[in-house]
Amino acid sequence: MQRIGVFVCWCGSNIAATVDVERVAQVMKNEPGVVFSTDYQYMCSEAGQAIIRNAIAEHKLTGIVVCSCSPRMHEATFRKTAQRAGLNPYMVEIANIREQCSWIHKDKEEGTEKAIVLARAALAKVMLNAPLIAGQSSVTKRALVIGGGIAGIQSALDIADAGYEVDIVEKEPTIGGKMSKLDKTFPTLDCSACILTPKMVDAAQNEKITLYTYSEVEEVKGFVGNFNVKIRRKARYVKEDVCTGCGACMQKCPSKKGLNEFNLGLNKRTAIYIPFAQAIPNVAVIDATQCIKIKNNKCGLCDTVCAAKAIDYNQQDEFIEREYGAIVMATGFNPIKLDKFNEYSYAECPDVITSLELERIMNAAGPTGGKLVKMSNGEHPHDITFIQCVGSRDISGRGKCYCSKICCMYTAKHAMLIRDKYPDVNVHVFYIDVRTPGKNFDEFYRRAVEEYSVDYIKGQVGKVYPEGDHLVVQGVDMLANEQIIHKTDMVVLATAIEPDPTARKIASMLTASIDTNDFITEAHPKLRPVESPTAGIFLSGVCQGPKDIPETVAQAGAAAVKVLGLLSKDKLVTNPCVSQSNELLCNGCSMCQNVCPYGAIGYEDKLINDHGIRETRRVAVVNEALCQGCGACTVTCPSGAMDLKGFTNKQIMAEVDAICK
Amino acid sequence: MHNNSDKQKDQVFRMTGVDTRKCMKCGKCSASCPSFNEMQYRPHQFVDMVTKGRIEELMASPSIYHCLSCFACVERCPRGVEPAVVVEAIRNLAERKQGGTYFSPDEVPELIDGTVPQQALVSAFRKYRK
Amino acid sequence: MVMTFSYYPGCTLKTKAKELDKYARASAEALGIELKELEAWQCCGACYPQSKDEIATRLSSVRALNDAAREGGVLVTLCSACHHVITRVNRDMALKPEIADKANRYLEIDYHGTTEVLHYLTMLRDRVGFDVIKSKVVNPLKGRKIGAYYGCMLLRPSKEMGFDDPENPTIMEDFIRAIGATPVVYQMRNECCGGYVAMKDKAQAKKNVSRVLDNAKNCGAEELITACPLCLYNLNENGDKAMPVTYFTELLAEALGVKEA
Amino acid sequence: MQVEKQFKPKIVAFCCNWCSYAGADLAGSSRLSYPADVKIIRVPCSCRVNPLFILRAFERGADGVILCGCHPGDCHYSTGNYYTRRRMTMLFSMLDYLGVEKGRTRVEWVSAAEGVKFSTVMNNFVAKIYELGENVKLGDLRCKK
Repeated sequence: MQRIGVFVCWCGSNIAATVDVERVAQVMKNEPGVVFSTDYQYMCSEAGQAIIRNAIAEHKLTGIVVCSCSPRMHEATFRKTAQRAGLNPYMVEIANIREQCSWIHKDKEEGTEKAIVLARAALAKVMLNAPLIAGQSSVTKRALVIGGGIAGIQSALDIADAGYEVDIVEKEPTIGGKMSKLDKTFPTLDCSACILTPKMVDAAQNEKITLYTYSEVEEVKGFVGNFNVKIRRKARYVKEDVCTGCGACMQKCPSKKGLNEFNLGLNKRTAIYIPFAQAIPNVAVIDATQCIKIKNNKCGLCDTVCAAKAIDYNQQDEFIEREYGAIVMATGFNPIKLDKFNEYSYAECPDVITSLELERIMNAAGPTGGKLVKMSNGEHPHDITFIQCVGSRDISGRGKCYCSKICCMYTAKHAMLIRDKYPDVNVHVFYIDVRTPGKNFDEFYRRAVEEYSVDYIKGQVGKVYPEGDHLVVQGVDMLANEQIIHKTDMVVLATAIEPDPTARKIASMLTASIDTNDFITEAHPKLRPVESPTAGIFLSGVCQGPKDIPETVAQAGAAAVKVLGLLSKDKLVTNPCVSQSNELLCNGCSMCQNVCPYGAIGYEDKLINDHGIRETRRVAVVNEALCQGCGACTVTCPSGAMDLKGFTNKQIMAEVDAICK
Repeated sequence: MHNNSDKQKDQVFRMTGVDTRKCMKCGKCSASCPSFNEMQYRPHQFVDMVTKGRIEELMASPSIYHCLSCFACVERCPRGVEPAVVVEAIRNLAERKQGGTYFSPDEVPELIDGTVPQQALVSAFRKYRK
Repeated sequence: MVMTFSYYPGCTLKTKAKELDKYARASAEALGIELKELEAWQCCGACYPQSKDEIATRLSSVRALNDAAREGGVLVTLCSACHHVITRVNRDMALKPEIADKANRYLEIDYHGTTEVLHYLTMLRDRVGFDVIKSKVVNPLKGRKIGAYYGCMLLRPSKEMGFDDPENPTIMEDFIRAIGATPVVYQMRNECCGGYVAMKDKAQAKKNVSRVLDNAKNCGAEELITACPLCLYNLNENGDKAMPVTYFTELLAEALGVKEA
Repeated sequence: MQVEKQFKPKIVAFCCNWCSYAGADLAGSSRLSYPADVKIIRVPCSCRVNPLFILRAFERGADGVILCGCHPGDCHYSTGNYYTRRRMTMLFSMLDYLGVEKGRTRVEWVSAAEGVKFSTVMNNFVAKIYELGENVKLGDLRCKK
């Protein structure tokens, strides 16, 4: 006979304001099976936990129900409490009377009644709980970082610094990501390359770090501590370990029509190329769509000039498979495509550019050698107009519903840099709101206005169109309540950012949750911001949500710490809530095996004693190390032999009954 | 009075299905409007005044007859607020009131110049009277 | 093979815009299309009633759509205003039950937006193909620099009209290319000419018209084409008359050699 | 005199632990209300929900059952919600045949980030149940008071 204790938490006024906690405790006291019931202000506090521990000892409780916040919040806490008092941790059930009751209802009577029903359902379940013993699994002491931008580099460096092996997979031919394309960084205006390239070199030289550039994650199997990852190393047509990065091939290559990705297509590059001077690894790559040798089997000049004999036109994609204990997602972002925003004439007018393109134009290593010129004719502009929120905060279906966060600051940066370097250029900024939360951020924006006389106009732009050799901006000044028809030379669009398209693909391989905007969901928005709800997956940088460089670096470090916490363990406790086959009922039909996503079910011929009849039968056997406890097999099983520990058929039925009573 | 303005707000919402509170006051509607300078209340003000229940003022304003229903604001609004639809609803409210006719058949003979297409007359009648 | 579509000319095409209609029919015939004029169609009302509680003003469009549904299910329109009104009412009938129920009950029919509404231009593009038109041109309009004037009603709201890119449309330019002329792209081609106020507020109409015409001229257009009788009237009446404006069907007939037929 | 009791529906919501239960939590922490008639049962995955649980709910007097899982393609266990979708399509049409109207059963995909959607779905579902009234089919009379 079970002896159950019920503990009702007030959560200060969070629960107590809309649920009569004392009444819940009173009602539960009279439920069959309950031998102790109480309420307390903060059950998760040390004092609250002491109440639980004492009650377990004093009343010889065999199970407990805690009526409190979501089990996603404190189930682990109360399981530990029970364990400390000598109770099996799986004899704990949580009735969620905060998130799913007190916070959504206003009427106290209604809230109290619902809380009682939820408590009864939890009680019905715990009455059928059985003690479970968690297994153990090993931990591969190696981490994988997906994405080699500043987020990935920082996470990898921090993990390697602590002495663990870490691999970076980067889909581009070089690491460095978006930050390597930036000219200066806000709010200090230090040069982006000057602070990033040393980190890139560190990553390359660190003996604990292996770089897989021009590579993509192809397949992920396994689970926390034991991921098995297949990586595709795309053919570079250049032997990475032989190439010296001398660049002779680039000088001779006659195919010069490829768009220079590093400069966002603002200029051309050769078919064989090194993305930029500080690329890591400093190794050439051949664009097979442009290479004359690969396309037509003519040319072959690069092979002739390569002293190191690094060219290999027949190189094929290679696959490697590795084991990892933890995976960091650092897949980053891209500016959105502007094909739905033709009112800005971005596609037709070369002088309408995105902010990221302006970074390249301002950069000394960029397509114009750092000279600010109109891309249409190479002339010096006299008037530049910035338009903020292009595609951000847009729920019309054309853009993104969220604020891209970084645009206000980089626009202020651009405006300031231009006014500083070219005082003859007038700069106007159309804004909806200027959002500058961050250390020294608002001061920075005010400097743009007060020191550099940047003209900030509250309002949006309806249309941009060419007229003669300049552009016309038709906008509104909402403070003056005037429509503005403004002639300008260049228009810069602060384009919304979105997660890299690979994020969704990789997230589904990792079974990490992803939100409707394709940002990876964190385990808890405040308390577990760098972890995915899927164990062993950690989040770094913009893949989790828009953020600037300092925030990205901070999050990358935090993700690394979480990885280290995992890798430093020798054994991981596994989830004991796994499937179990009743050999007496199993008829060996294999249906469960077919639906199992983890290949956790096998078959054995076993000698079965079925009510005195002894015979050898083919029965299902669950590999508890592989089973993740989804329960697909339990529903598929035609004979009802499969059940899921911790969520058994009887337990769930008992909950249903309690709710419908 | 307050009650009446709430009623009118509800009425506008029923006619348009537009939740004007979605507006984030970016001004893109007014930036796009070809009739901006002809209007006493500009498209963004229409949206704001509907949210505040100042519908009588809008109904009394000649601005309601200056909207060209060209849908530039509807097309470009990042919040799906559809200012042109709001303007038309207010014009409808004004026209449905007794004496709210803006265009009467008496005016027609004077305006016909031999080239006026039927369409112009039909649309003027549709737009400006009930 | 002859394609047959139901055809809705609209009020103005029977009177002031006879050319738009006449040349459209002649060209269609030359392209192997039979346009079957709906029997007993009524004027669409020329403006789409945006308020959801306006039912009566939608009924004539619903009638036409319902008739077309019974005769092959495709309705070709020509006038921009008709196309705008009929397309949007059709969507209302498919997607807004509160409107569809009332309209159906009033007309004692059961119509739910199943008719496909094609503009003459989309018919040329999607059903005939501009390359086919090009091959049938006997009198290419070589050397003529033509600006397309889309106006507002064909394009917007793009989510409902689904006609072309609302900010950078190309269908008329492709059409101009198909008949052998040179399209002139100018940015004001999708801005409103102010047709609705052409009667009551000449000053505003004139301002809008000159904005369009100036921009077209500056970009090198020597003539304009349009699909809208109201735009044509307004551009001519309230413009400086220096820029010839014609219906696109007239040029099509000319290129196909059926203008004089 | 006996006062006629106001209809208070009993509604069981099965929510998968990874998406929909978290979505329900988010609805809670965002204070997005929905009727108290909805009671949530947590399951690891929507594919854990045996059709028998739903039959049991109706047998015991439930007026509506809703099943929430991760969006197709986003299942924490890769494919669980696909099984759910297929199983429930079959079950719901059978229930409809037995007289339990289609409106009383529903499958919805709610991600962990969709607190708003969770609340909207629940409000709509409960409104539908109020419209349909008390469920009289499949109920086990022995279970009624």
